[in-house]
Amino acid sequence: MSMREMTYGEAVKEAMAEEMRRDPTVFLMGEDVGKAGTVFKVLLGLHDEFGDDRVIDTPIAEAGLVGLGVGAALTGSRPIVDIMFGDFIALAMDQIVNQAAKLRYMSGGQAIVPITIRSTMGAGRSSAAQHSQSLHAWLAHIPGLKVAIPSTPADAKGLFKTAVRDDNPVVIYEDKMMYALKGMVPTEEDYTIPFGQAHIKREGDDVTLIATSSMVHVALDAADALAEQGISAEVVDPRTLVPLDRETLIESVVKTTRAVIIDEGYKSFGITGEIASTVYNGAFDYIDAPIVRLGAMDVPVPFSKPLEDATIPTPEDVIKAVQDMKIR
Amino acid sequence: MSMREMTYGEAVKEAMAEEMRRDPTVFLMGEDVGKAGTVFKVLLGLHDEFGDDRVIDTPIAEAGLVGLGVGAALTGSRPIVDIMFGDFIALAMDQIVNQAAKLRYMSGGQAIVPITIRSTMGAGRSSAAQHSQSLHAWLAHIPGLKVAIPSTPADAKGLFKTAVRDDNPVVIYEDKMMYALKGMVPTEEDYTIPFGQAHIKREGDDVTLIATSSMVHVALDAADALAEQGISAEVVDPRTLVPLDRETLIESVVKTTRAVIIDEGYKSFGITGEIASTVYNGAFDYIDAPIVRLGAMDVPVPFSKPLEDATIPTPEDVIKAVQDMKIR
Amino acid sequence: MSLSSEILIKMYRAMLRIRRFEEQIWEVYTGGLMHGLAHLYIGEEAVAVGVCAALRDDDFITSTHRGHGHCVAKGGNLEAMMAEVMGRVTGHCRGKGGSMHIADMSVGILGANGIVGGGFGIATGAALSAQKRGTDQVAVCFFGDGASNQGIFFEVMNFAAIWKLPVIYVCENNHYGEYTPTENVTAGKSIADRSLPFGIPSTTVDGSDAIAVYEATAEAVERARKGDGATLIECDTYRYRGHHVGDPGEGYRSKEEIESWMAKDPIQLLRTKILDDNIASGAELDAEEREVEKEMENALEAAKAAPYPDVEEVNQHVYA
Amino acid sequence: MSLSSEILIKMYRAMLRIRRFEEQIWEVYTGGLMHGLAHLYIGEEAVAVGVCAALRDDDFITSTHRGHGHCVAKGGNLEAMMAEVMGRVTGHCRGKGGSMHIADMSVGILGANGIVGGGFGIATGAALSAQKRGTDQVAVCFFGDGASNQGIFFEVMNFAAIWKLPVIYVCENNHYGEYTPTENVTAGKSIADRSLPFGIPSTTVDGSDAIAVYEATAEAVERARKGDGATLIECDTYRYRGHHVGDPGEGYRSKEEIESWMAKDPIQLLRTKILDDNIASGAELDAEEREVEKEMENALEAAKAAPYPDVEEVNQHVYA
Ligand SMILES: Cc1ncc(C[n+]2csc(CCOP(=O)(O)OP(=O)(O)O)c2C)c(N)n1
Ligand SMILES: Cc1ncc(C[n+]2csc(CCOP(=O)(O)OP(=O)(O)O)c2C)c(N)n1
Ligand SMILES: [Mg+2]
Ligand SMILES: [Mg+2]
Repeated sequence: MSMREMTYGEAVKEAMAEEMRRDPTVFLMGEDVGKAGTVFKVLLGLHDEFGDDRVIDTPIAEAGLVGLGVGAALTGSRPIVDIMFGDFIALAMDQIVNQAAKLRYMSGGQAIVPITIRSTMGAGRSSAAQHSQSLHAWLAHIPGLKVAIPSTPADAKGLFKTAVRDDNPVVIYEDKMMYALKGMVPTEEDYTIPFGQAHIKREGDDVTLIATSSMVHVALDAADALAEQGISAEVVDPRTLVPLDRETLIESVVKTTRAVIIDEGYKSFGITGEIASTVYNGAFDYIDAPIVRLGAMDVPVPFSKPLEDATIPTPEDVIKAVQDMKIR
Repeated sequence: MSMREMTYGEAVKEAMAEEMRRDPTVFLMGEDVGKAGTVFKVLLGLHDEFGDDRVIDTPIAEAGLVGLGVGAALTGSRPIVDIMFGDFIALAMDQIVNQAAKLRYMSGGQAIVPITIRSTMGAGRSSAAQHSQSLHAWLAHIPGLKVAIPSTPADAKGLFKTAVRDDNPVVIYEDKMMYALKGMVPTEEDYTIPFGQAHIKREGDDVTLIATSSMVHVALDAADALAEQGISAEVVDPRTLVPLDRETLIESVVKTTRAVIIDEGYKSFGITGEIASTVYNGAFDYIDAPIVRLGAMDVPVPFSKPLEDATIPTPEDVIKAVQDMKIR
Repeated sequence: MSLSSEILIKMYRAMLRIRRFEEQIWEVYTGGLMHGLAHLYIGEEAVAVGVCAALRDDDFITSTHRGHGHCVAKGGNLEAMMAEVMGRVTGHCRGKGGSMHIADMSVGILGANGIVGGGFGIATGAALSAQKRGTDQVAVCFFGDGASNQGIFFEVMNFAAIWKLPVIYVCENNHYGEYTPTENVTAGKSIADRSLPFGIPSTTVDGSDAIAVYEATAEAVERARKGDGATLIECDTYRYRGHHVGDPGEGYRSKEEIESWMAKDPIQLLRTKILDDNIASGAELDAEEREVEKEMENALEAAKAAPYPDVEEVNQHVYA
Repeated sequence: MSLSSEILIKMYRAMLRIRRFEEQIWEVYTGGLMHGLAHLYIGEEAVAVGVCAALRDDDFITSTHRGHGHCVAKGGNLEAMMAEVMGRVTGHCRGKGGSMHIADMSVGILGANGIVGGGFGIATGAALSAQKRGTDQVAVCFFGDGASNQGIFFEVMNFAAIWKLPVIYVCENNHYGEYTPTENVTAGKSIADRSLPFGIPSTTVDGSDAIAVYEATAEAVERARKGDGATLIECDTYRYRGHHVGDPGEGYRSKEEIESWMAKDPIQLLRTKILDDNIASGAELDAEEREVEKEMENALEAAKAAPYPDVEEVNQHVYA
């Protein structure tokens, strides 16, 4: 497989460009996605190639924006809709949940709704409570939607391409802290990653660290440090929440007998509860220590840097959780 | 304590009327809450007593409606906002999550936002996919909100009164299938139920059934049947999801060593995962069998009755789950 | 615009089909043959029929919770509709949608909708898709006076205006949203005015007059197909029955008001017009009526005989 | 309306305070003293100041992501503001909100808002609360041209109209939403038109002219206090700087355009007026300027010296 180093942001852009070249019914719309290339600047150049007709600046009206995407998807187009900050999905929940997710089922299978909604997640930029949330748990809860949450440039590209080709509504979350992250990415045009396949980012025997999005890197950093202490940690990234590859998560814990789950959504009633109870049940006879769940602290994300930093799981938190398991 | 038999619907209305009499800053607004007394007719009579100024019919505009409630709550009023079907909360998520829940924190404690949002949940009325959802997991995930989910007339009254008196935004879910359910309700004016206190609806020794809202009655029915088979089931109702009385849930399972969790939200990424993993961790050394989670099937709620019925947990499902634990 | 007699007869027949279908629903409901809710369109038939008569088969419509009329008018099948309302597997949506979600995508019916205002985004997006795919299809969004207070209505009008989308917003102002009179909750002199700030032209028509509705729509369709963008049409109309089949529709509406509307019944109006203009005889129209009656009977029998969907399909069609 | 010299001087001083505060933010940002974003108001001062000069202390405002100007104009404290922007515990919000959420409830500032259009519901609800509590308080909602495309804007205007709420919607049309020119995404001839379908009167004023803004607001305030309901005021204005402190503000805006706006600088305009009308001398105005400069220096020093909040308070103020 031929590979090229690129950033997470570049990988997303390349996925989008390739899919738009391949399929003329694909177009992108969102606030400032055109010449500006989004506020994160990650799509700079896309508008140059595809022009106003396919890379479309929109009014600030998230509900209408997604609504138009749903209608377009229902009638022969494959829109990509950009919601700048994941927090703003709150404005479009009705369109996503009551319309996009249900139209196929309610119509008894007549409809397909191939819309891709891309948005961002993650704190760490001192953007305060309305620009820092990771609300993927909401959408993972809704049947009819698929939810992808890539952690590396290669995954971002492969999952994004799969999302665009999928006949179902897909929400894909990019952590805005990772746009500059570099990695090797397959260059062939049909590089896609099937949904529902967790990926083992690092193999290990003593404990499983199940992590999503940028928390995968927190887990990998922790695994490095733990290795120095003689503890071998396996890092598993579900990559998609819906469908969720429950088997791989369970198998890993059956092997290691211990797990820490790390996600940047609010801890309570977030995805770590689902994953923990899935693993508990699937590996019931093997679990040696209480599963630790790490998530964003249950507070609105504070602006002030020292406070904000305290709300996000760190490698140290992971290391401590593992040490408390008294493996050796 | 003097008691009176009344329906769940009457209990809600009485709570509201008492609080409006007690505090002139309380008012109610929503679609068709006035003369019509809501589409469920549960508030008939309230408008007669309090008139147009305090029981207010509104336009169909859920985002604006909640938004006005938030602004009013921030400036000296204590609004109750009625969102007819819980599914429609999707239209007001930004107001609830990005505004109501965060204003106190973002202002460093300057603000209070004493708004009560009442809405409905529950399938079973052949109302199809957009009028049957139980989406309480979304709001339980958001710090800054409190979430109550009463299962009996007495709880409905006591929790509703607490909600109105609470200085924080509270979302309270009424299962529309329970409005006609009867029960004894304390009549004294200051009957309130503190948030964060689970209630043991039935004591038992062999297995804990943790259930919410109408599923409490499913659990109680199952407990009756299990009793005949010589299995003693304890039924515990958390009553509020935020704050969640984790201790009581854990204690019960420490005692019984087994648990089934029953909730009408979609099963995946719903509240049962949070509760299960909480109980697993809290009762780690005591659990004798995998915890069973029962929720609404992960499909948009179908219209056709036989299909719809298949999506909601039943007493038989609970009984089967317990039998599979091979207690005797 | 002078309408061909063919179209007039077609419209008459369509209105009858709606009326009979809905009367039948009332009976099916009170007879315990259906579950859930159904919102009746009786009295408003001229709107759906006038609009859809001006559309092509490949044009799109989005409908509302009060959707049977739109579905019939755009070419839905009575048998599949009745079966759907009764939750049978032979329904348009295999019984999974029911009255509030009736859809027949094969004739451009993108679905009734349980969310008030749920069609705004979909219809406008369908228009965007038509534009992007380079067809000259048009999308019509039916919505109520109540829905006109939902913010997304204004959002989509803004989109439609800046991109000149081929979409037509048809407001069915029946003067109530559930039990609340429109004027209590709806500011301004008319709903038609609401598109003006966006530079979208609008018009108000007598929603009991199918021909007037047809003509206003035909003009809007022409604009849309030419690439001149959206139009808003407000139709003045009335539902004879309650908000849904369980609501008697009285108490909050005076007898006089109801009767004054029934006095200008849309079906009678068109019948009179057809007779006055000698387009068809009374006998011919009565024959139409009998045919519709027969069609309805067959549809009902077939629906009653049809099975419920297998419980095994409960988790099919969640994903493609 | 002839304005007292006291008010004119007060407005001049307020504009200077905003300008200096924001220039200081630029330096604080580029000097690495603050984290996150800040959206600068430089060039738009006459709007916040003209509006707030017509309000009482107990009136309410809601602000936007570009909120420093509103906060200063309504009575926010420069030291507490600067500390807030720098995330210090002495900030108005103990550092928990930052630039995008600055609020001082003690003087009716209900908060800047990170959601475009986030103030619509809050301001209209504050007006509802004033009406219900029987006070004659008024609420002002500042919002941008971009925000005027959010559906909730129309929803709340409908509420305000049917209930005659004492609310004033002040649109700061600075001709861009981030990097997108307003006319690309905003249909119609003017944003001011958007209230007309609801029967809410509107007016457009030169947003560089503090006196014009004041006068339009004073009229709207009078209407509101009398119980005659809402008003929409569209202010034509411009931000000199980029969308936020990290954006140079060029590329998507021409040099000529920027310069043409700077040529009619709101502070200079008011200064000229004050001098021309002999309300104060140049020396007196210069003295004002020096005082503001001093105030600003003190505020900055105090903010720099202030500590960050204790990590222990991270989970305080989630609930009351
Ligand atoms: C978002 C949303 N809010 C509220 C409702 C409940 N509801 C169903 S129909 C209706 C009235 C709709 O009025 P209108 O748009 O005038 O249509 P009509 O019923 O008069 O045809 C309401 C409030 C809903 N289905 N969806
Ligand atoms: C709901 C929402 N959508 C998008 C954004 C991102 N955003 C921040 S400011 C802005 C532009 C706002 O334009 P305008 O209302 O004209 O205000 P201005 O910045 O020009 O003062 C956008 C799109 C946001 N903060 N909130
Ligand atoms: Mg109506
Ligand atoms: Mg602007």
